[in-house]
Amino acid sequence: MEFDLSKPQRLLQKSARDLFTRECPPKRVRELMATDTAFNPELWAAVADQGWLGLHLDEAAGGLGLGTVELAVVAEEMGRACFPGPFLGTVWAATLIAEANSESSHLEPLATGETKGAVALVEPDGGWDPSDVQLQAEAASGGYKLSGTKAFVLDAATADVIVCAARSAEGLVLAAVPAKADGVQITPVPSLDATRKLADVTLDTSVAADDVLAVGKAAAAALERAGDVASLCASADMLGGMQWILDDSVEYAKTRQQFGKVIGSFQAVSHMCADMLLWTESSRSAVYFAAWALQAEPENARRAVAIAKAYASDASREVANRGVQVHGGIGFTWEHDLQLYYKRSKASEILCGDATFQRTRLAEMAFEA
Amino acid sequence: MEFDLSKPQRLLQKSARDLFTRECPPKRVRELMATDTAFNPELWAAVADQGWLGLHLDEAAGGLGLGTVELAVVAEEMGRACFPGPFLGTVWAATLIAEANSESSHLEPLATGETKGAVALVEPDGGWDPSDVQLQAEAASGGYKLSGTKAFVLDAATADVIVCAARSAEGLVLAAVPAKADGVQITPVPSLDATRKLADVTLDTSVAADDVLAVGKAAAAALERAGDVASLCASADMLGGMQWILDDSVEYAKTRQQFGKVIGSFQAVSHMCADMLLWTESSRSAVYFAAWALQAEPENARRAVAIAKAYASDASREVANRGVQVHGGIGFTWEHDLQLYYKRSKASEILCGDATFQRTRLAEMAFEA
Amino acid sequence: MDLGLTPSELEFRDQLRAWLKDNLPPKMVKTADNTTAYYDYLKDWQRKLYEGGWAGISWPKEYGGRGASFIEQAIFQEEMAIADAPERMGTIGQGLVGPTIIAVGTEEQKKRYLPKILSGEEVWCQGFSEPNAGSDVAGLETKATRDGDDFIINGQKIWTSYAHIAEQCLLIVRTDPSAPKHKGITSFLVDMKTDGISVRPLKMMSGDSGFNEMFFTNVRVPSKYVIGKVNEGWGVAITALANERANLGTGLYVTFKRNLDAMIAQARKLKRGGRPVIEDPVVRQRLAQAYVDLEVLRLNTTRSLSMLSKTGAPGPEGSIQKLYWSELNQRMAQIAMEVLGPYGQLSDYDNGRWAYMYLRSRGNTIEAGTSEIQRNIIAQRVLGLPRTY
Amino acid sequence: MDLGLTPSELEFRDQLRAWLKDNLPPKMVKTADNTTAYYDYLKDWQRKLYEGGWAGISWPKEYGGRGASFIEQAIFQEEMAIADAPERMGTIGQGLVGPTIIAVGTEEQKKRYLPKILSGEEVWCQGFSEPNAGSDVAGLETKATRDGDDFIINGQKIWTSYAHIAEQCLLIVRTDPSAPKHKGITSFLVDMKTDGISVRPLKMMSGDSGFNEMFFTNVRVPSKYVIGKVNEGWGVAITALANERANLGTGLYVTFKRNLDAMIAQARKLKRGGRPVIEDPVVRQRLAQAYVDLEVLRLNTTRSLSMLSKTGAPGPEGSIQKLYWSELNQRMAQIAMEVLGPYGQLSDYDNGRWAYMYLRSRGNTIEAGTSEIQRNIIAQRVLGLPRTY
Repeated sequence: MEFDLSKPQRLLQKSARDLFTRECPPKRVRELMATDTAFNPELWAAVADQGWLGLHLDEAAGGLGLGTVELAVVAEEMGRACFPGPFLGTVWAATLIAEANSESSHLEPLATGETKGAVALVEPDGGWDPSDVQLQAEAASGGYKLSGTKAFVLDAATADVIVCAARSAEGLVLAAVPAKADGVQITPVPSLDATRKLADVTLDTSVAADDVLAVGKAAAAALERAGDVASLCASADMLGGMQWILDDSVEYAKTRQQFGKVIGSFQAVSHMCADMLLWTESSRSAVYFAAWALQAEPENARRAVAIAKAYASDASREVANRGVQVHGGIGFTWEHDLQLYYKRSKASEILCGDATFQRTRLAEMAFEA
Repeated sequence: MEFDLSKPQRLLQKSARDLFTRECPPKRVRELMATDTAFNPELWAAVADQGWLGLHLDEAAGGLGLGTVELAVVAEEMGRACFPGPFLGTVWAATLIAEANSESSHLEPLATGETKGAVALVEPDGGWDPSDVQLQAEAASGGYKLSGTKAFVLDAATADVIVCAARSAEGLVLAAVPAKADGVQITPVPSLDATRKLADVTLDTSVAADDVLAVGKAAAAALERAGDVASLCASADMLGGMQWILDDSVEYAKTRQQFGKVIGSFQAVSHMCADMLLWTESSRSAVYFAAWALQAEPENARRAVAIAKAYASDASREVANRGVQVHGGIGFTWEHDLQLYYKRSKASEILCGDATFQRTRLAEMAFEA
Repeated sequence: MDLGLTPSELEFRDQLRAWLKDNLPPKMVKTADNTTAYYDYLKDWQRKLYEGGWAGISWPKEYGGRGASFIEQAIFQEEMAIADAPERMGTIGQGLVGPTIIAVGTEEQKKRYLPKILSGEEVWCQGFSEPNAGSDVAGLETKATRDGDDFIINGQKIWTSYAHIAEQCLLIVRTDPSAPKHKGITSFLVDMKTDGISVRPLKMMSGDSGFNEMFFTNVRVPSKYVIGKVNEGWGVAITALANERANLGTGLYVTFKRNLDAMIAQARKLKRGGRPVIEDPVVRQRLAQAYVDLEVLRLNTTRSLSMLSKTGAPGPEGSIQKLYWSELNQRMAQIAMEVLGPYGQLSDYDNGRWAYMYLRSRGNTIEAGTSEIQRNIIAQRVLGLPRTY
Repeated sequence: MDLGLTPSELEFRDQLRAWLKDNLPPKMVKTADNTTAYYDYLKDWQRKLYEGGWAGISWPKEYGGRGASFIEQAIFQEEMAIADAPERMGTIGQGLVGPTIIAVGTEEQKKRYLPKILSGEEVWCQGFSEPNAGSDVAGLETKATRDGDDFIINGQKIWTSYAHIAEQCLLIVRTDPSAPKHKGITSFLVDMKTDGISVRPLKMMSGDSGFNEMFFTNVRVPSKYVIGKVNEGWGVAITALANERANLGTGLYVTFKRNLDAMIAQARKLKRGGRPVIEDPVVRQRLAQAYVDLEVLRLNTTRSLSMLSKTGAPGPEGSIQKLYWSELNQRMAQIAMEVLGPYGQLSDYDNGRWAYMYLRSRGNTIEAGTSEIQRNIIAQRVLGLPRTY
């Protein structure tokens, strides 16, 4: 047993960190934030060339055939760099298709980064649980007619294909909907985190039989499993953000002087930093375990992911809050990069369900006799 | 408008403080804690002689005719002294009788301290809300036959008369049950706070028509109103405890030396003390306002009391926790008086419903359209 | 203790209610995008209050105030909350500079400045913090040197709220670099149009620019604009800061109560998993917690005004208020996020107020003295514990 | 990263499971009243473990350990949790003194002391704190003076867990009063039966006596009982304290998990307002929070053991574990109170375990280094921030 990254995983971590340091400095993040899509073709190609969009997918599907631990390693580094653009939407969509119907022609282009994806799950009155899905799917000419609205769809504005969850007489339906199909309307909604964009998606469109990925229990199972992978990525992203905020705050506490001393020599500041470390390292334990469970212990994976997302969601909010407080005024400015992490942290906290949502699920999993 | 104690109220405060300093030092509190009842006739007489058991009751009922502000002032000082014995049970019972039927012959002896009382409200499966009362009351020969069990009855072991809430075909029933009546079984249950004793009360007894205090809506209204007075006393008791813990902790932080300095010169300690002050003073605002509202603005009283009990319940727990932490090991010993306040604080937090219970009530009062 | 109103207090309240009935403007909510329009809105409201005789309730009549008591000031705030009136304009002028001028200004200064603060004609800013003097205000480096009867000021200030719209500035600078830190400081009342002052808005993480940097290059200020005495300006700053802590929070109950009501309305309107959010017991607990904490804010404020009416000058207890409201507003912003779920992060939802509130509240525990500084003050000056920094 | 077990680790686990199946004793819960009986219960269990070859998993075989890895130690703890086995006996001996003797003791000391720690035959206590040296351990005043080849010890220790039942004590005393604070300290291994040692149990607020005062009056200890070198005992103390922080928490997952399961059972059994408490969404959130935090404790512990298996010696990260488990146990005690409602305060309900847990947990953030000391260590030695005290 080894509860630590292996040598190859360390190498992957280093190459991700190097790539983002080089290709994705804060200046570039800020440029992309200011665009409608936060998407840059060169940056995307750099990541796609590494195979990181299909890192954990089978080689047959265009992936690298590595595990979810490697996926978490890359996602953590993305969080540490506030990597902009549709990485998570694409990975989520590809994972969902791989789980629902690995024969789908949409899979390989997503896994190689040739196309970009998004998953349309939540609805205006709904929550993150698949059982909340109400968007109408009516059987029609071998496929389905979808009508209704999806909200808070991550990366929809850049997506070529949107995997949509709907409800039919046969139960849940998963359909791959081309973003440019007739009757698909994508409306960007600006949000706190400008590095990853959200949109409303209104559907009044027909899906051909080929694009129906799964129906009923198979659809629900795929949605759960891909949702776990997306939650893992969001948690790892928060972990990377926490590490950045901690490092930056400690550095500031060592250099900023007030009352003739560095502020880190005041317990009010240094003890805040100690708490930040505790939350960050505890999140790391939870996230790494969840990443490993997803690839090695499927029977424990849902629980492990819910624990990681619950813990990291609360921890990352607290770390970000403390980070601003340690910095004082400067940490509250637009100019300081802390704000990028602060906002991204909040978005990741919400994404795939916050700590309260995860705890509700865990109570169901763990407390029933 | 004056949001502060008046001169006569300050005098009352001082005489209560003086009396408890003289008659009820920690040594005496500890002696009484070790007894089954925490009751001492001389101490009781000292308080009864001041008229403090009927402080807020009409002179016609044997009271002093003062207000709930004066009651809170005395209750606060009792908290500050960890005053042992059946003060709250007696005041609660007397208030309930005064509200339900001020003609009852049980009232005057309670108001003068000649007898001692208790209120039997909560049941083993119930909560603090009058709507939870299920104990059976069956109409019989002009009165009622009561059967069932009450739990956590404060001061039942010393009570001469127990005011019992029950449910009949006609709705809630309030009955004054002599503790020595046939079919009344009082079983002391030891608890954290040994300065005020709890008991289970099992009833299989008949109540004569004279001892039925109120039925239906009148009973419910009296129960609510007297419950507010009891909650106020519990809140004021916590306030007095917080003040003691704060004073004692600050004093300790000024004298205890470690690393060649008094520990109050470390921010980790001094900032804890600052938070304790904030909680204590905020509780004071809430408790004094509730005390005033109960006598002057009946329409706002329930809300004000629920706010005070909610705020002080959480604050007092936090202040007590921080108090132990400031003291370190010594604050965790049996020898140090802090433990008396620590335990009494927890009991008061629970009594009449904790913060969660109060917030549930407030949501009903404040959030319905 | 008597929280009931005396006949004259009742009359005051009834007059105010009647006036509000006729004069209350339509509602407007502040967001990251409408900063300027919102200031104009508040400025109009301030002028209306002044003209109606409702500005500076406890300030002397001869300087445009109402000459009433601190109690009436508390009643005023309570009524503003009940009427859901706009928040107070010119926090710095009314909350900080005005009381300081009343306390230590000359008769001429009082006549010159106070009425225009109350009418909203002159907005004030406060030139205290510097890049290297944040929590350590007395560590300031901006200098003034004597030149005949004038002073020449050079240096830089930061975090000056309202500087971009302010007409006047209460400025503290170092006039004796050789004296101990607290002994060589002088306070000035400086016209913002004076040559050599430039202002650069500082964009906050919330996207708007409440704070500014100010640069002073050979700014010439005649000595009659000194407030207090030369080299004794630290005492003036302490008075100003004490008033800031005591007053900044008093008007906030209005804003906070409005936010809570709006949160409850959102919880009623929004559904999650098909059920109205207001029916979720976990959310109800959180909202009720905000409700309790907010009522305690109101009571703390009223109680401290009642105390102030006895002592006359705000003391270090103001740090309790500052600590309380700043941390409460952050908790409320977090609760709003829990009520709103994914809607909370949207920059446009409900005019963007919730996303804005979430970000903006983060500055509350930093501005006007960090929570750490407030705890230092409470520990040292209220509890008598030793200095820890 | 691979949390799966190797074939040899699997074999270890299966052997352990088989052994536990045959040897697990009936359950017993600690309360304020059954202290002695509970220690006997744990002592019996320890002997059984030792005889079965399951004591000191990662300790060398020649001293009675199993000679296995830290990973196997982690597996051992996990299996104990799964089996709901009794908590570890002799925390001080196994967690603190043993590793210290292994690290710095002589061969003779290792042979003499280690096996008896593992068999439970000798219980250890730790004479570190003094009335005036609590958080400031190095401020100790108990003195030892040379007398030929012996030392004569005089002074007082406090907060010594297990001293009332211990056979041996790891004691630190001042041997050179003229040297700087940290340079004149020597560590001893002292037989508790030595003349001149008296022990007075210190009753805790929870009503039991886990801690003691120890008085040393002309206690003669031969120099062969010095561990490490004379006047270099502070390094020994540091090793012991680092092991204490690293090890104290590792066995606790068993206890905590058992408490959580019992809390859930209580929530299922108790009703409030006529409904089972487990159906209350507010309580469910709180229990789920405990569940999450507890699983993270398990993962943190496993991860740190995995790290330890690489580095060999515990570092300042142990302070993170100490901080985490102590505050978690207090949160869990509070959650227990919320689950139990009025039942939580009863000293007899469910054998009094909940009222006891609530009180006893309050000491967790004080014993073995207060939370403030842990944060100091983390800030200074893990994060490299300056010393603040």
